[in-house]
Amino acid sequence: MNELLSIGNLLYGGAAGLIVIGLFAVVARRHLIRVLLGVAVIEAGVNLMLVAAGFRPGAAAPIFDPQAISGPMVDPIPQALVLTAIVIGVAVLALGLTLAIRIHRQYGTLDTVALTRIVNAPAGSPESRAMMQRGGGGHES
Amino acid sequence: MNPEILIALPLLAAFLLPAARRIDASVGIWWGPLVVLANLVIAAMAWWKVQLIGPQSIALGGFAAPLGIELRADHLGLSAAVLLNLAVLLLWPRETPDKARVSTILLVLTGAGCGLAMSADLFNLYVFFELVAVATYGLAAANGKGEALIASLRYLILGALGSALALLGIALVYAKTGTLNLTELGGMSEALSGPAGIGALVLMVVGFGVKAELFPLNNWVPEVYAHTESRVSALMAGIISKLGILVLLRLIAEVFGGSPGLEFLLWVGVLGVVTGELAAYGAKDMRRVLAYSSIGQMGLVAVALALGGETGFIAALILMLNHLLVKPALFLIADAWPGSLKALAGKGRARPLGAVLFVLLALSLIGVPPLPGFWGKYLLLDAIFTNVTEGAGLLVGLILAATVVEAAYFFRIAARLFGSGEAAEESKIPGLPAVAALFVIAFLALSVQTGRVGDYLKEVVHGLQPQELRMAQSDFPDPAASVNGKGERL
Amino acid sequence: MIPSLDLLLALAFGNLGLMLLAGRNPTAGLLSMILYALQGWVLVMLMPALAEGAASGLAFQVFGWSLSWELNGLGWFFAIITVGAAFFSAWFAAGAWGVQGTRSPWAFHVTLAANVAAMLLLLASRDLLTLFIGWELVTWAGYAMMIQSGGPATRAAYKYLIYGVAGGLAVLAAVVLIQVQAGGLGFAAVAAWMPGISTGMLWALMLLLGVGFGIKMAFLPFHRWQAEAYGESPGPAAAFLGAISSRMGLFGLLILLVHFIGLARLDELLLPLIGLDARILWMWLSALTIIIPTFIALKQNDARMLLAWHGIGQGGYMLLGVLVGSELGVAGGLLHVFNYATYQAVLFLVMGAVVYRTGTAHLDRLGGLITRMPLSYVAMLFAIIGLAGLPPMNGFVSKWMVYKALLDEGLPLLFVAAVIGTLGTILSVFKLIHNVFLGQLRVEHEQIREVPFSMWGPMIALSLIVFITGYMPGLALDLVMVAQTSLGFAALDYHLGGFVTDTGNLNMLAVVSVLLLGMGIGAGIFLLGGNKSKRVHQLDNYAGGHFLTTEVRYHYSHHFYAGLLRLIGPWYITLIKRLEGGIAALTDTLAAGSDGLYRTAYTPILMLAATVLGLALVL
Amino acid sequence: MRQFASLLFLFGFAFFLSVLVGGLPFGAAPMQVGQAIVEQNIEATGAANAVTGVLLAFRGMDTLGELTILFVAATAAGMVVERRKHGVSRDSVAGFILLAGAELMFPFLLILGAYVILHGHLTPGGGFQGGAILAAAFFVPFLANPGRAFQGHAMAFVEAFAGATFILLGIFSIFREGDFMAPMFLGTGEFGQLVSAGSLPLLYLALGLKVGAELGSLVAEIAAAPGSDDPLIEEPQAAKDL
Repeated sequence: MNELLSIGNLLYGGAAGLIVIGLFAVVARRHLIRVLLGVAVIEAGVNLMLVAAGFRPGAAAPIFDPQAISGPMVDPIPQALVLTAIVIGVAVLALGLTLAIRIHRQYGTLDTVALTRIVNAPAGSPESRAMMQRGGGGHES
Repeated sequence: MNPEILIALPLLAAFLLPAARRIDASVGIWWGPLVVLANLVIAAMAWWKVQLIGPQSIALGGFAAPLGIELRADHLGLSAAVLLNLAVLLLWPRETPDKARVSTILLVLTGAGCGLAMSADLFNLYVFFELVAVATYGLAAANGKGEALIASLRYLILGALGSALALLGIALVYAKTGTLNLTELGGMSEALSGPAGIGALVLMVVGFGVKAELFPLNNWVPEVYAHTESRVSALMAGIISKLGILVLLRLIAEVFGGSPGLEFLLWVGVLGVVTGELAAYGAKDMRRVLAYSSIGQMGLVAVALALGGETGFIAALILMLNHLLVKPALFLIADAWPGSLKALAGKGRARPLGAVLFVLLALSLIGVPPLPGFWGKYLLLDAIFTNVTEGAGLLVGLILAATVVEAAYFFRIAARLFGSGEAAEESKIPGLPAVAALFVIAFLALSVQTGRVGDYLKEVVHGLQPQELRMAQSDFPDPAASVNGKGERL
Repeated sequence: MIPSLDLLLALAFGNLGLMLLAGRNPTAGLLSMILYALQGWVLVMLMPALAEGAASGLAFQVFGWSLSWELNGLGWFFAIITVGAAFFSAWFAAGAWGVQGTRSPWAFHVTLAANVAAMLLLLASRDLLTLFIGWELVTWAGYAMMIQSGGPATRAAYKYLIYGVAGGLAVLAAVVLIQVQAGGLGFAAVAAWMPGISTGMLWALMLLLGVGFGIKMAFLPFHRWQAEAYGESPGPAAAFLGAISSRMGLFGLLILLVHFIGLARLDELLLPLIGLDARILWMWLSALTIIIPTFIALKQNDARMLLAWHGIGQGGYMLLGVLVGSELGVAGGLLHVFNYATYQAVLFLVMGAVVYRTGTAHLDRLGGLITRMPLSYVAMLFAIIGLAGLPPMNGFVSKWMVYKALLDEGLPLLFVAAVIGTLGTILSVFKLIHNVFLGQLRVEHEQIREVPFSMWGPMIALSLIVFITGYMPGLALDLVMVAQTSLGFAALDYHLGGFVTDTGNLNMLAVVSVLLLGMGIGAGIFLLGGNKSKRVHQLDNYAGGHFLTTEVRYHYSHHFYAGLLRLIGPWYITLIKRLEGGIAALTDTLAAGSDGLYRTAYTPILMLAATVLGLALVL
Repeated sequence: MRQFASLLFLFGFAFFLSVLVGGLPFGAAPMQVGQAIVEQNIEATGAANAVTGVLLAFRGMDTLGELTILFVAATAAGMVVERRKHGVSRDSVAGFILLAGAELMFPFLLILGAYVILHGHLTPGGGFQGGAILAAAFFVPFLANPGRAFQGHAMAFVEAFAGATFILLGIFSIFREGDFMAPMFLGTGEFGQLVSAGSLPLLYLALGLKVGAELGSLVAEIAAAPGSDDPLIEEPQAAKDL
């Protein structure tokens, strides 16, 4: 039981679980906001895995304290990497959401099937024009 | 001149541009090209320095390699930097509504691309790769058309998912080895020969393959190229897809040479060639044909990379170089024609120069001697027959069958161009675009000087792997030998 | 000017450049004729240097391979024919035809120059890499020549291209395979390496190269592209293509089968189940290539298509002759290359002239032109006698040599097959000349005149060559022997009038003299003995008790040989046609599928699937 | 079918992921480089917080890259979004308590952000965290009252200045130390003091401002997009029938 619930299994298992949950959202959902959120969940899982890679049992956080006795410290590099990765994820997510808002405004849908049909329709075809009208004249303003 | 400036200067300029634009609106127009031009000069100087004194390793911030981030000022990195700056300068988009923001994005793209070309640190590669990716999401949406936005969002989702997987791969590598420096990782092939290392390679191929247009991570390619300005399509198909390959090239040359995971890249490449060429055969408008053909070409590059060895790498480089010059020119030439293939009839008689050059460039993609594309294909086949022990016939057969399909659709277009149609009335169509002419001239120079370029590419590949070249099918070299090799590196 | 290969190539490429710049000028045809004549002169001057090989100073270093060129006897023989065919084609196009007859004389002159240059480059190759480069250039130059007339020619050329590219890539695969395995690409090095390789490897190489070269030669079963592609080309282009273009495939096959593998090794290569050896296999393929296309030619109603189908069949004699392996057979096969080029060029030129005047080559819409275009008629008469392989023309000599060689070597079945092919040829050339020149002149053609000298000149000159080399085959055998010895065979014992072998000899001087004497006597009796015929208009006559009117056709041309064709049946062609259609349909389906794959809405699933399958593949 | 396939592949992925992760040495991190950094950090950078040392000194280029990503994402978002006139939002203005609370929190958030940024080299925290707090200081009031004008002009200058400072400090070090982005040209200083660890505090300040400004402008871009009448999260009918 202890074996199974060791901190390592919890961290790595949790990370893998987050990745799989996020992947489910990405592959099985049609709504693009959900898909984007799925990507965010995957990133969280990957970040967790990265941090877990620097774990050492009983080690301190990598901040030196002149008063404290210097013991082993955890690896500071993954922590820095994760900081960077989080910010990158935020930036991409924000850009994706902006695009999604704009698309929704123009076409009135974020359904991936409908959007694929629009983007693959030959220019000027009835399909693309119909979708434009449905979205209303919002984007001329 | 320090090669780091190649990264710093465009980023600095990009940071300052939004503020400068508020002082004087015209800054948004000339600022970007000017800075890229300056960057090009610096890149050329740095490239020349490498020619004189050989490849250099740069410890960023003065922290020596494994601790800090290492930049490689080597033949490959600086050649790519020069080409990137040149391509961005030539293919600066014109028809965008928001010039200042596009300038900012392109400046970032330039700086990040230079960083990507030189970085020798796994995570730093990832950061620059993401930077390039975000910049291209922006570029893809730059013209503000609804379809372009959709294409950009779909591209972003694929890209973000791929990046997450690549990061997972990097995490695996780090957890296994505790280092991110490529040189040091190259000496740890023992640790990376287990499932974690192989799996990491697969994940990174998936992640970086999104940008490199590898099958099946490339669904964004036809959508994006069909709806962006032709210059942006040319830029993305021409040089940015090569940056993804460049990352893979460095990884394979320095760390994962001979890894069983390369078989994945091999099949991804073959399927890319086959599906890309077939889809191009089925496509009905020019932009899509060119986009699909790009997928096929990148598939060839991937096959060459996966085979590795000197021949494989040179084949990959020459195929990339060929595609880099040919595809932008094709996009630009085709820009003056109607998009639908049906409407092309007789257009070649109205614009014979453009049409003839279109055919010539297509011939190089198909691989007709003595054009550079032929040498790429020849070396690729050479690498296959040399390195693949089983199934070489199948591989060659698939690739060559795809090439026949490629010739079929390009010459269906050519026949239509020179076929009968109402050509006479449209003689007012402008001639060859100047930028396309530049690409064509560069292409012709490459065709004439293939021998010299080949010699240089050999040097590039040797600069990539100073220690003994690892053959694709051989086992990992023993660690001691590669440590020795590492000592002499750079 | 010192004659050298460099000079030859410089002339050829200089001609190409000149035509690119000045091809629209009315004098362009004349200029290019001069340049072809100069190339011919250089070739003749090169003859003594051939024994050691006439090397070129042109050399490139690419990726560690050095490319250089050297002309040997075999290449020289083909080069002479190439330049000659180009000369006569250019002559035909230089005057009236070139100025008014085609959409763009510029396109014709440029593509002709490009073809000649590419072929010379190919024929002067001394390793497989340069061979392949030349090969591809020939393919694309040929394509450019075929598309120039537009319309249906574009479709035909497209088909040619698909076949040509596929064949070229098969060659490429073989070249790279050889380079990797043998470590070198020089002809000598490869020939030295070949004996040591395994049987499986040999079969693989023979298949790849054989398919590649065979496609160009329109060897069965890859013959479907050629007739349409050549037939739809404009007159002089068809003449050039028909005369020599496909023979590049023969050139490649000769290098492969004779120089690389060797006939002896071919004998040892046994097919797994049937026990047939590879040489017999090739010979039977050659025989089928003679017979089947020849009988397809019978069915054609377009004169140019009929000729083009014949062109395919005649290729079979050449390879068949060489594969016999005796001095006589090889000489016969190679001589047939020369002879065939002469009369095929004449035939296409004549049809070009007919099309120039009447606007059609459809056999149902022609007839009786003998009175309007007598010179063209004479030229065609000479040429079809040559094509049919009857004395006194040159086609008879080479075919006779092949027959005799087959019999001498104890291959009677193949002999019968070859003769059946000749029978088909005779039937169809009769159909040709009958439907075009004999019989009833159509009303709409009553006003036409003979073509100008610029067009009948080359026709007549070439048909004289057809006759003279039939009368004195030794003249052509001089050229053939250069190629024959270069291939490594012993020279044939020949003289001006024919040849001498252990089992018999042939002296055309005597044969033709007797023939001419007989004809002279006949003509004398006819002319001196009171030629009382009176010339009347063709409708000033009656048939079946009725006066003739323009609506009544008394010239039988529709469904010529209908009974015979019902007997033969079309099964053999539809099989390959269906295969072709099947491959096209499969490609279309796969293309639609791939396109759909890239239009899927669920792109992340593909990525996930790729990742999972990739991990499963490598872990 | 599609759902089935995706589930199948998900299980496959989960399986392979467990195989990959199972092979990792948990708790026994190799620390090939990490150990060296822990040992050399104080000497090399003078920063008590080793993460800061890694982030700004050892891997400064990554940090530059990431803040550029934020910047370029904000720029691209600004390009994509269609602007709405100020004050015509359909989103309702918050109630009094929220409005007043947001105004009230502004100075506290500002100070907290500044503190976190400036002590980044000594304690947990730093430019990103502090920058996020700074951004929050600005957009909490904005969220409470979406119609109010956003200080785009000032923001642009802060953005430009902060980003440029980061790079210029790097370029400056070329002249002092010979290396790009060498942070120690100001000397490591006395360990544990606020003014120590070379240019790290300066870098962190620039980083914090930049991150704050970028996050702020990203939120502003999203907020500036005209809202839609339809709720955004709305699963299509077909997908609900799973």
